[in-house]
Amino acid sequence: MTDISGIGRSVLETARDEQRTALTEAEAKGLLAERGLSVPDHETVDSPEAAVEAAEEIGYPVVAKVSAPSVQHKSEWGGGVGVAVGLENPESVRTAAADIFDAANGAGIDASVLVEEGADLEAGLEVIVGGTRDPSFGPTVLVGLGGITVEVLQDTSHRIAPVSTAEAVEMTRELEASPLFDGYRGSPAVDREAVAEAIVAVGDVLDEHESIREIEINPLLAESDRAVALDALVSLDDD
Amino acid sequence: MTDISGIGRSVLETARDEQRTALTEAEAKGLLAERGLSVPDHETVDSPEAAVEAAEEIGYPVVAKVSAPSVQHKSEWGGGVGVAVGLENPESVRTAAADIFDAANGAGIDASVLVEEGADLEAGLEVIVGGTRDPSFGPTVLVGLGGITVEVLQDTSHRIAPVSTAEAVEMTRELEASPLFDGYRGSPAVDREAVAEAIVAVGDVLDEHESIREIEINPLLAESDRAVALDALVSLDDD
Amino acid sequence: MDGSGETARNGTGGIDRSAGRETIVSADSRPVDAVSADRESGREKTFIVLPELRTMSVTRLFDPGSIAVIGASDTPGKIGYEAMRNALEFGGDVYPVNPSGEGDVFGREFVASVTEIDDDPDLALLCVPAAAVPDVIEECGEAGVGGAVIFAGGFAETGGDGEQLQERLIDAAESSGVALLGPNTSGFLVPEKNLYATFTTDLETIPAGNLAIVAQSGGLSYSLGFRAQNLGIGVSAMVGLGNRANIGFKEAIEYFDDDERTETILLHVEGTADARELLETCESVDTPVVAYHVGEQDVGDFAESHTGALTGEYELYKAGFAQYGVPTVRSCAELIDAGTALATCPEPDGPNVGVVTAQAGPGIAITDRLKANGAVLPSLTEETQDVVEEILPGITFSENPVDTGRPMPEFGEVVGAVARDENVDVVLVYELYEKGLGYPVETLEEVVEDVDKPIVFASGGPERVLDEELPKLEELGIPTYRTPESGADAVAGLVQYARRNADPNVDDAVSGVTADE
Amino acid sequence: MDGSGETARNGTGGIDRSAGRETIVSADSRPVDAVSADRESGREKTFIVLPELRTMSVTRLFDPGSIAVIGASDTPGKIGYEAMRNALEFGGDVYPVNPSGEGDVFGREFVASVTEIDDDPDLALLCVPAAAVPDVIEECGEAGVGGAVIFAGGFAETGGDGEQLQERLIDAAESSGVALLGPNTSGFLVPEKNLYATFTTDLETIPAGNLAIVAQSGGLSYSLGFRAQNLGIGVSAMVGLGNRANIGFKEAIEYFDDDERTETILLHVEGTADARELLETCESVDTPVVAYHVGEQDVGDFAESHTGALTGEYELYKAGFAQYGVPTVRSCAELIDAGTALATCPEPDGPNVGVVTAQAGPGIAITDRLKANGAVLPSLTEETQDVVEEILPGITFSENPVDTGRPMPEFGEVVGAVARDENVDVVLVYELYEKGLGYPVETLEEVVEDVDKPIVFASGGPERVLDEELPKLEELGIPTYRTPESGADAVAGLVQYARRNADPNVDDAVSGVTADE
Repeated sequence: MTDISGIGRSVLETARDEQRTALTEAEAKGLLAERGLSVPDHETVDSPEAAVEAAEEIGYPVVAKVSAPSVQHKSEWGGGVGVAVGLENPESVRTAAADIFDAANGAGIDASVLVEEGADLEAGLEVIVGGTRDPSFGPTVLVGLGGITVEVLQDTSHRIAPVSTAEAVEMTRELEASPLFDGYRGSPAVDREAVAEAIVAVGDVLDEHESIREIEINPLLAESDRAVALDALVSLDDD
Repeated sequence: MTDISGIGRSVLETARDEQRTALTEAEAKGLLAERGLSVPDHETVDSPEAAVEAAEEIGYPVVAKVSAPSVQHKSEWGGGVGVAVGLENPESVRTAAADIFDAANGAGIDASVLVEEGADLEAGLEVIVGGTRDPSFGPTVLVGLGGITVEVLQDTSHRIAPVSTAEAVEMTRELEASPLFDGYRGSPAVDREAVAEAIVAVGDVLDEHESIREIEINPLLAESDRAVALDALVSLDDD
Repeated sequence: MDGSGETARNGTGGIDRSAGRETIVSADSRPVDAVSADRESGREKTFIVLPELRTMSVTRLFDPGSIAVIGASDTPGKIGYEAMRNALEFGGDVYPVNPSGEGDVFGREFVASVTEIDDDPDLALLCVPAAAVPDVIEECGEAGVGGAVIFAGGFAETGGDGEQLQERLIDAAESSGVALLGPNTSGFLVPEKNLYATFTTDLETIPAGNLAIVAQSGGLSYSLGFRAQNLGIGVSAMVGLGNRANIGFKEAIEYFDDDERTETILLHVEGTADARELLETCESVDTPVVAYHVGEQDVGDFAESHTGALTGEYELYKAGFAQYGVPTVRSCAELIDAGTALATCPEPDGPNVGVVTAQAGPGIAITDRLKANGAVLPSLTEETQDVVEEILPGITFSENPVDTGRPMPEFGEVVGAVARDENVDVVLVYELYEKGLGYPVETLEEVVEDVDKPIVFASGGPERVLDEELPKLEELGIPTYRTPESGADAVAGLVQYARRNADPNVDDAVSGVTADE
Repeated sequence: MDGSGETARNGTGGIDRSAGRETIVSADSRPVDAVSADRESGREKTFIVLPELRTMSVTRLFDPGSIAVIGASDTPGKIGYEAMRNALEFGGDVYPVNPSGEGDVFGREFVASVTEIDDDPDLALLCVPAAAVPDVIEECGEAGVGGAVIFAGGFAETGGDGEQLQERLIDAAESSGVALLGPNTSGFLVPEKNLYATFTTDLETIPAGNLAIVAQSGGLSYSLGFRAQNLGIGVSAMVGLGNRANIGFKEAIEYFDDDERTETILLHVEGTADARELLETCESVDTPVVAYHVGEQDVGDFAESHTGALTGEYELYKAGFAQYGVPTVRSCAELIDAGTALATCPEPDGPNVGVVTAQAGPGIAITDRLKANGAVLPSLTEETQDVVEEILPGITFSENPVDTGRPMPEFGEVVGAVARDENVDVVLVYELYEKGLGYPVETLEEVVEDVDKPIVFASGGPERVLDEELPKLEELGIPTYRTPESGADAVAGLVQYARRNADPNVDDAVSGVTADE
């Protein structure tokens, strides 16, 4: 039920025509899903009722997030109503969606709600995969683990893009935290190659679309047999 | 309500007389509490009823742990009944204690139950403070953060003991993860000096008692105004 | 040099910068616009001159038949005097150019303008103030000059007016088809041709050899050149690129890749707006390149005022060089050490090092350092162990490293056994010099004829003895080093080269950024 | 040497080991027992000889008036011949001892036994097989020998029987009061006295100086000694400790602390069972100590077979040296470089480095490396900036580093201004040599008279010129270096020393393990 129709080049053209500096999360995920990345089932809706319908189709629990080109830091937006996780039933979906629409009205912006399959973070390893267009090196990619290993310990691995899958696997092995991919304290090993494929995809997309300035998948949830992009941000050149 | 009476040298003598290779957790915490470390309120009891009484005195929630010189890996012991956390009422305390006594009987060992004030791990930063008697360097101390930063990323700082408080503070600053002590993502800063005092105490105890081979406080919960030794292990020379 | 991207390097001045040092993806915008815009405009401009003509200009610059010294002077100490004096070492024609020059200098008659020379000088050395440079370059174009070295500073590296002046200079060079080295450079030299296109002194002491030094900084090119000289190592050329208004890393590397005297290119990089082009060039050439990238720490404003370049992004340079097959080092000394090994030895097949030492302590230091640099010390085959034990019954340590305990007549045979071991890709030997025993030159001569693997020899002894004895090994194609660790660093360069250029279809072909650092 | 703990080093043989490399506290038991037990028994044994007598024995060993060469031989190439030849360089009496020796060797008559010498030889060089050593030591005791150097290997480093033999040796030394250097050592030398208590050759080339090399490995002591020689740097002594059956790090460091020729002690450590004693000794002596600890990587069995020592625990050595005030380096070259700076310069007051460079590129490389090594580059006072700007109007970079852009007559004055700056504790200068300008020797002579701070000078130029010109700076107490990075490494040693020995009551007095590495 991923709405991946009509994306890719046209999504970028649309965004440029609208002078936007970023894709919406659904657009960003669509762009990555086109490259074979797993993304949670999701639907973008325009009313609390449609949100409930979408949730029923997707199956509980779901997540509801504000969807608007102008909102990039969803969880901080609207006094914290921008992202609601672990919604287990129709009422909670309806309330969460209504809160988002109310906050959007209050802020005077035109927003939709993204209803998305809930994920069990405990079932995997949170990874950050990113890519940025460096003024000197051109497209580059990075990988790191979510949380403090990236943000405080700066345990990241970098490459000039595009990269091969073998090279992307090697990137994950360069991380100090690499042993975590092989299972830690009894947690199962995660699919290192699926993480590598995500790195490859980010590098390829950056390489092919000069209008994209930056891509960040954070988190990419690495599970035992796949890696799912739970959130994705695609920033565009603002010229 | 910490049972710190009659410990120190005599506790070590007793353990040696009994040809034990480690102190019990209560003995270990007593040894550290004597040096000014904060430890949770605790009591060692010999029946489920006494456990409930102790819990009532300490106040809920409490933790119940097996206490026996022969059991060092408490959480793995007895099929997982060795440690019960978050006990909120008399019934759960009674059940947890009874399970421990049953398992001890089944294993044919003489065990007590340590009932201890529950701690809110979210309220602080889990730190590991340790000390070991190196054959070449003599007493040494180390500090690291709990979890993967120590175990996978091996982010530790070492010193030859004894150390001053200033030196112990410097040890915490040498950690790559040091910024976490100053607060991370909105969590409050923790008491770096209290962590340092714990390092000093571990070094001093090792330095003064030649019969101690190793000390580990894991975790030491660093909070905004103190650091509490939630678990402590003191291993003895086995000669 | 192809026609694209060249003015991008410093096209509108001061755009030779890199972004900040974030190590995680941030949402902050980065200063990409100016560079992109410039790159575009640069592409258009360079359309004027065809690539083959540009390549020819670069060749005329680095391999001239005649030199014009513009701003030549008969006053000792002036750049125009020193450059004239240096140029005259060269066998070809040298023309002093100065409109106010009277009579002659060093016996050559002054010419008033480069356009009045009865020749198309291949190379012009511009000893004129910055402000005059663009006009002089136009005159050079009229005069049919191939390339010009611009010593003057005061261009993009100073910002403001200097950036505009550099723009004017680039326009002048583009329209006149003159290749530029600099501005803000100390020039270049080619010892084998006695070609000293520079104003500094004592350069004739630097011997001819097979290392080409290509440095972003002219000053650092001299640090490297004299370090080589101090070690008795020669260079095929030594170039300071300066502001890279026109000839940049790509053009210089490609030129020296084609240079038959050059066996290895030593690269010094502070930062460039065309880092990807640099990496791709390093990968595309056949000649091994070793890189010294300065900029682990944030050196900030100091670098900015140097050659119009902010020091680049350390993480990307480190990852990029590994990815594109370039061994990296962390000092001038290591650059010469690793470069000499790459230039001298057969290409290594892999990262497996066999260590043979006559003294345990240095052997331990070598082993420690090799492992820290990602080398693998494989087990030796039983065959090798048998040979070693035959030579050294009851040896203290007959695995890898092989420790003979002391210099001995059979030392060379032990080295040979390890060199012939199929598990070993590179051999590193340490032996203190022992009078009366000498080095195992004859045995090793057989070994190098027999085995196509790098053999590196580190030793210690009195300077005069080493100066006399080590060249005997060097003549066999065995590079020599004078501390345990410098030998290990040289081998680390070989190991990096092997790893980073391994056939991707072979199992252990990893780029090895982590393992190598 | 005090009476405690000495046999603990290798008392029962083979106990000179360190535990594994766990970096977190584990519940595993560690091999502490043998060492502890041994330490105890060692303490009892050493009761036999009073501390002051032991100190005297060590002094007689390192500063002898007479030497007995036991196992002296007239066959060139034999250790007993080479040791005899070396010993004869020395001005005192030398006695060849050999029961089967007939006639004389080098004009000295053979003596059948050390006990038959009409003298109490201060030093005996034992050129006899391992098995004979304990008995010979007993004879030395009878003969009143002060100390003995034991060249033979085959003791604790080989395990098994060798360990027992070393036990017997220690017992013999204890009961006879003879101080031992070794076994398994190449000995020692004191160039100023022409004292070469060793069997190796070419040692007379190593000049006298003020660095004492104290190396765990005899082989590495030669690597260091010849490295110094190659740089024209002299040593006060060079010692290989070998198995340290008796004289260990403590005794050697304390001896050279009292040695008036020694200004800095260069330490090489692979691993010792008495690491704490080593650290405490380093802290207690007045003479600066710089340490090169080998063992970052696991070199495993190879080290075990060397001197009975497993390579120690890297983390603890690193932290321990920092904690006890000892700067650390990572190579032989760095050990000499940092040691020379410490031995030559006034003691630095802090980690603040003022950099003055005549060329930007090397200045950037220096700055990068200094920062990576924990140096602070403070802002200069306005007063200094005014002075600099007066000398260099429109200078490209007038902050710290100060870049003059080129060598110039006023260069020394710029250095002086920075040296006088109250924010600066250490000055590092880089200037390529320029003929006709030379180094600013006269100006710097005034500066060093005026300012009690370390000034370190790095340069580049032709070897012959540097050999001639740099000593003029060295005579002023300014150590000189020949690459940008080696100058920076030397200053890093000074910065580490300042930081690690800072007054703990001063604000920025941190031990700086992280910042320094």
